[in-house]
Amino acid sequence: MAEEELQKTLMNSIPSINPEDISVGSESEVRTEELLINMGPQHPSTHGVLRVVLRTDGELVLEATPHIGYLHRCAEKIGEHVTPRQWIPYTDRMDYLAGMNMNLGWALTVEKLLGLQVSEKARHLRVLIVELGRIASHLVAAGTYGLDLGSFTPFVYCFREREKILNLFEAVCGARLTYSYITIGGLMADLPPGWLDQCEAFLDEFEPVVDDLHALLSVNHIFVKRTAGVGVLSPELAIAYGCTGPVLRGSGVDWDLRRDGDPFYTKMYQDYQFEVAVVRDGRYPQPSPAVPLEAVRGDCWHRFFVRMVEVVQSMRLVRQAIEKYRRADGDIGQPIKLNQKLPAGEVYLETECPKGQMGFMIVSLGDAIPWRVRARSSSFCNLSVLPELCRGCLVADVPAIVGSLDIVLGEVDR
Amino acid sequence: MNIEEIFQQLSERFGEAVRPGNFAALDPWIEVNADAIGEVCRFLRDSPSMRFEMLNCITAVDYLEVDSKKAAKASFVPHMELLYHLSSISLRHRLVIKVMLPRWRGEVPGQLPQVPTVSHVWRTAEWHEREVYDLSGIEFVGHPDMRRILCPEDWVGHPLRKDYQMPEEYHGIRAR
Amino acid sequence: MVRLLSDWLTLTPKYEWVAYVAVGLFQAAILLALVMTAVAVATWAERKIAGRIQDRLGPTRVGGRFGWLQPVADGLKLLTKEDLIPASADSILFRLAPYLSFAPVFAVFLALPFSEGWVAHRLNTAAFFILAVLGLEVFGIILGGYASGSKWALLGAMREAAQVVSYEVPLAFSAMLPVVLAGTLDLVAIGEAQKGWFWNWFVFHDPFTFIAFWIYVTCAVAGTNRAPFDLAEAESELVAGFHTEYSGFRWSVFYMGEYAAMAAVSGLGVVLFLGGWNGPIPLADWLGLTPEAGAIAGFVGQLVGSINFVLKCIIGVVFMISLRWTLPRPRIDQVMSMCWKYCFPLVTIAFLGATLWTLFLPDGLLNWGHPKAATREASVVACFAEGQAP
Amino acid sequence: MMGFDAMAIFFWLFAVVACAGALIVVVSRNIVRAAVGLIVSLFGVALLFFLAGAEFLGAMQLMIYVGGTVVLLAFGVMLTARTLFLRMSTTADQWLVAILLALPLTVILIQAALSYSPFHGGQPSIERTAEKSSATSVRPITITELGMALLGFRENGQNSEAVTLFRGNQGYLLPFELISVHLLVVLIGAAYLARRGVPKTMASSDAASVSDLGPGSTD
Repeated sequence: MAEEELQKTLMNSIPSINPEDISVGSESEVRTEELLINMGPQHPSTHGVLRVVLRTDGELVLEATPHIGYLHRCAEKIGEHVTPRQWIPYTDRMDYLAGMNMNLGWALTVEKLLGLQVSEKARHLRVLIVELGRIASHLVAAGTYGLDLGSFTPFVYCFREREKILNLFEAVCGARLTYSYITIGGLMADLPPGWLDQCEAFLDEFEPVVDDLHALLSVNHIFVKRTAGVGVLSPELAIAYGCTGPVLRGSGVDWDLRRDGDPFYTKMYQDYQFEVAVVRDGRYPQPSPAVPLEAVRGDCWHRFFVRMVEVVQSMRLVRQAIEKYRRADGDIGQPIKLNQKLPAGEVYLETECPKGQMGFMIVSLGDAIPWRVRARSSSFCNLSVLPELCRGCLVADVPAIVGSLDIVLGEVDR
Repeated sequence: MNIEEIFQQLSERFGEAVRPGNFAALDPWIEVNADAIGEVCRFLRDSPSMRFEMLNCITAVDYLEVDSKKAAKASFVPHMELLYHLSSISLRHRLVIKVMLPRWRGEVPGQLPQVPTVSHVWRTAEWHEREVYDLSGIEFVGHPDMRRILCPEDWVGHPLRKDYQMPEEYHGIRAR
Repeated sequence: MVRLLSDWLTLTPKYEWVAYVAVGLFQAAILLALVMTAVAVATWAERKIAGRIQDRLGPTRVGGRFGWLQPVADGLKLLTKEDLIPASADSILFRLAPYLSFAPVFAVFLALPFSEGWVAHRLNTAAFFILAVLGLEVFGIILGGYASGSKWALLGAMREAAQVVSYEVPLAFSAMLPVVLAGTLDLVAIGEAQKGWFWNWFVFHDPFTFIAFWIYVTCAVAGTNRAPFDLAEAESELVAGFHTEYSGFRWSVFYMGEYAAMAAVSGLGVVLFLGGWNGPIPLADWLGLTPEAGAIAGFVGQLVGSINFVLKCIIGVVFMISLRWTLPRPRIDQVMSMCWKYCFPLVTIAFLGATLWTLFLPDGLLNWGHPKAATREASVVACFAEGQAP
Repeated sequence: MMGFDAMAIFFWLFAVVACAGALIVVVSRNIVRAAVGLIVSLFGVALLFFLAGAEFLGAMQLMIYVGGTVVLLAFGVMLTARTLFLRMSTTADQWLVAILLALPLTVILIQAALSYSPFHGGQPSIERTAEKSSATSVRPITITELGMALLGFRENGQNSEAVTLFRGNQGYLLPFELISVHLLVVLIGAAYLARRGVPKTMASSDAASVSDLGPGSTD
């Protein structure tokens, strides 16, 4: 019985078109009323298995309801059966485009519980690797956003640069996507010789490409027309929906965990100079083109532009990290034993990941395996604001809005 | 505003409904009665001295020792905890609130414990509460659409509970 | 051509139609071959240019040096691919649609002059005929979208209809400007009026025609549904627009239709605005390759002219291809408002300006080259002169 | 005289195409197929114009009628957006009335066609100047002649010897202007009727960007 009932619930939400129901139409009731369009879960522009059911009237979207859960892998349930170091690989499969940042989040949470302090050299190496990971993730965001709006070339430029970063990561930890490199107590291995020069060479080559991307996308007239004033998210609504990261800063809220976060986390960025990418009286931190007139604070254009400015800031951070890493002496320290006993206690720590604030929580009752593990995903909250933004927009705007939120379904469903 | 001042203001206003949790822990927390959570959260968000505009995360922790050997010396009585992590952007401070809940309403297995919703205070609570309901089996009274969010609509049971048994098969797909 | 053939076959006047039909078929065969090679080269060029723009090589190993056999490979793949028809499709219209979208575009080449003598059928109303036939292409695409029975294709077809039908109007209007300047719809005459140096081209004739040329380019790109206006097959929103359900050979006919339309529209633009077969420098006149200097010289002159014409068409097609790989896609309502709020008013003003220009300055501003006005009056007087002879 | 004449073959071919299209329109019960039939029949008529040497008229027919019907087809398709295969079947009494009306008309047409003189060996009166229009092609009427005729310069009468150009009559300019004004009124009326209120549900601030949704919904 559950079978038909399920079938009925699923099907009556989408009227199926079968040729048999030939109705002799009289003119009066043949008018174009709402069409229920099913965008996803297999759809080229939903960045993974997200299903958005659009109730549209012609081109106008009246209601957009996202359906998630297609990529749910019960990471939290598994967390209750493995030791924290064994759970590291699960973290970098959540936001698989920024695995390093995820590893760092979980590592810092457990280190806060253990009261562990990593060495200076390890701290600088972590900043170096994490900021490179942020650049890689923002490159994917910019490239796929160009693809959503129809221009294919920026996608190829972004991925060419991302390949170089992945090569650097591969030299460091042997993996290109699932790194598990930053662990509790430090990092798996130190940098191979000559890596720093390759990294600097990459940064020098990458400088002009950012200007190309600005020319191709940010200041391109058609791109501005497609994104400015579309999907406007007010600061209050953003905070009410718990949006974080570029989505929050796109709405003009000056909030970045690397500067205002938990002291245990901001200690990592202690003597680093960088600016938070948010629009202050109409201008962004400087090496960036001017804001177009049509752009409204909190629209798709601002969310996209915040990521581009963050890439420039991350490059500054990487340069400082390289130089500090060279001057730091000592070694990068040893990760904790695989099944080290954890002190009883509860710790929740949020770190600034490329998509937003990724929070990890560990509850332990004193033995090696934690009692409860919790991952608060940034894309989960950023996605929850989609119905609010898509009400009244056009069908062509939905991919633009979904792209600007830059969600990764691995992180949303965990 | 550190934790003592916050607790002092809260106990003035809500008296017995607010109890000091553990201020010495790594993340100091305050305990609140289940039925008073709605007003406390509204006050925490609206009062000018607190201004907790952002609800970071709602988490449910199930305290039940499953295997009998360790059940004897378990340091807790079986219950469920609901953690609310709040943070304020304007005043740059953080707070953790805990709500203690029985594992089953009225100790009747199968009756999910009930907590008033805070989705009218923070809109993000809508999805977070749906996830807690879906995975840990806690009902939120007054929630706009209390449905499962991650598991399929007709899934039976709440996976993150300690005493959860994986079903044999689901729609013909063997699960074990 | 027909005279030669009928004398050779010594046909009595009554059977003269055999010669006509034979010549007709022969010209159609040449045109089909020409269009097919144009489409093949265009697909190859698209891949190579896209590669160059995206800092990669494009096909290199398919058949020798520069992957020039890639179109053949595509063709074979499409021919051997399974050609399925969805269950909820209206099968007759589904099968008919691709050919209905390709045929009109092929008919355009009937009246398009490659050089003075080289035109399949010298229609007196060539420009008008081409615009009318170009309008038919959208018919096949709407039918394709409707007949495949899927919601996505339907939305794509509707967008397509709205866009192409509304862009036809400014396209036709901007095409009328050179007609006003040359005083006739006959493309060969329009081409003749732009003989000599490049400043004789109509695009440099007066500021209004210059504006009209750029509007013509925009509307041509929008009219043939090429990026950045390719909303009908906007993959990010509508999966693949109207040809979502097509596969195999039928899809390739749509694909050929699009590329042939691109070539046709750039050809028309070249004849109307960029002097058709008259190159920037009057090479043919210098080398004395005019028909008066004997049949062979005439033939070579025509050849040089048509090579010149084809080169300009290639430039037009390359421009359209590079547009596709650099610009994002505007939204449907922006495209529509651009047509009705910017292109159309602008082109009406340009049309008014051009007509007044020819009225007050009949011989052009600086009286370059041979006077324009005289040619217009001459064609009217000549036509009536014929009328008078009994 | 009625030998194996190409003009006749093509004429019958295009006539059959036109009639077949018209038949499809009448018989078919699916809106879209009817529209396709209409387009085919109008296309046939356009071919007939080309055959008769009236290139301008043929191109005009293609652009206005066939292009217009394509838009009609688009609307027909939109109407059936909900249930894809809407059947508009004609009931029996409608058939009866249709036949009653159509029969006399066809009789008159056939009678008129048969009484046309050349079919009985008469001299085709359209033969204007012998050497230009031969058995296989009629000299096409050029645009310039049509343009001048519009303004009043035209040959008066068909087979008069001296073709004099006189400014006397005022040509077709006046009816041309009248019709264009009439069409303008029709266009404005259609735009007004098609005006559809933009649903008020869009409270969001970017309603402005949606309101200029093309000419159709200028509320």
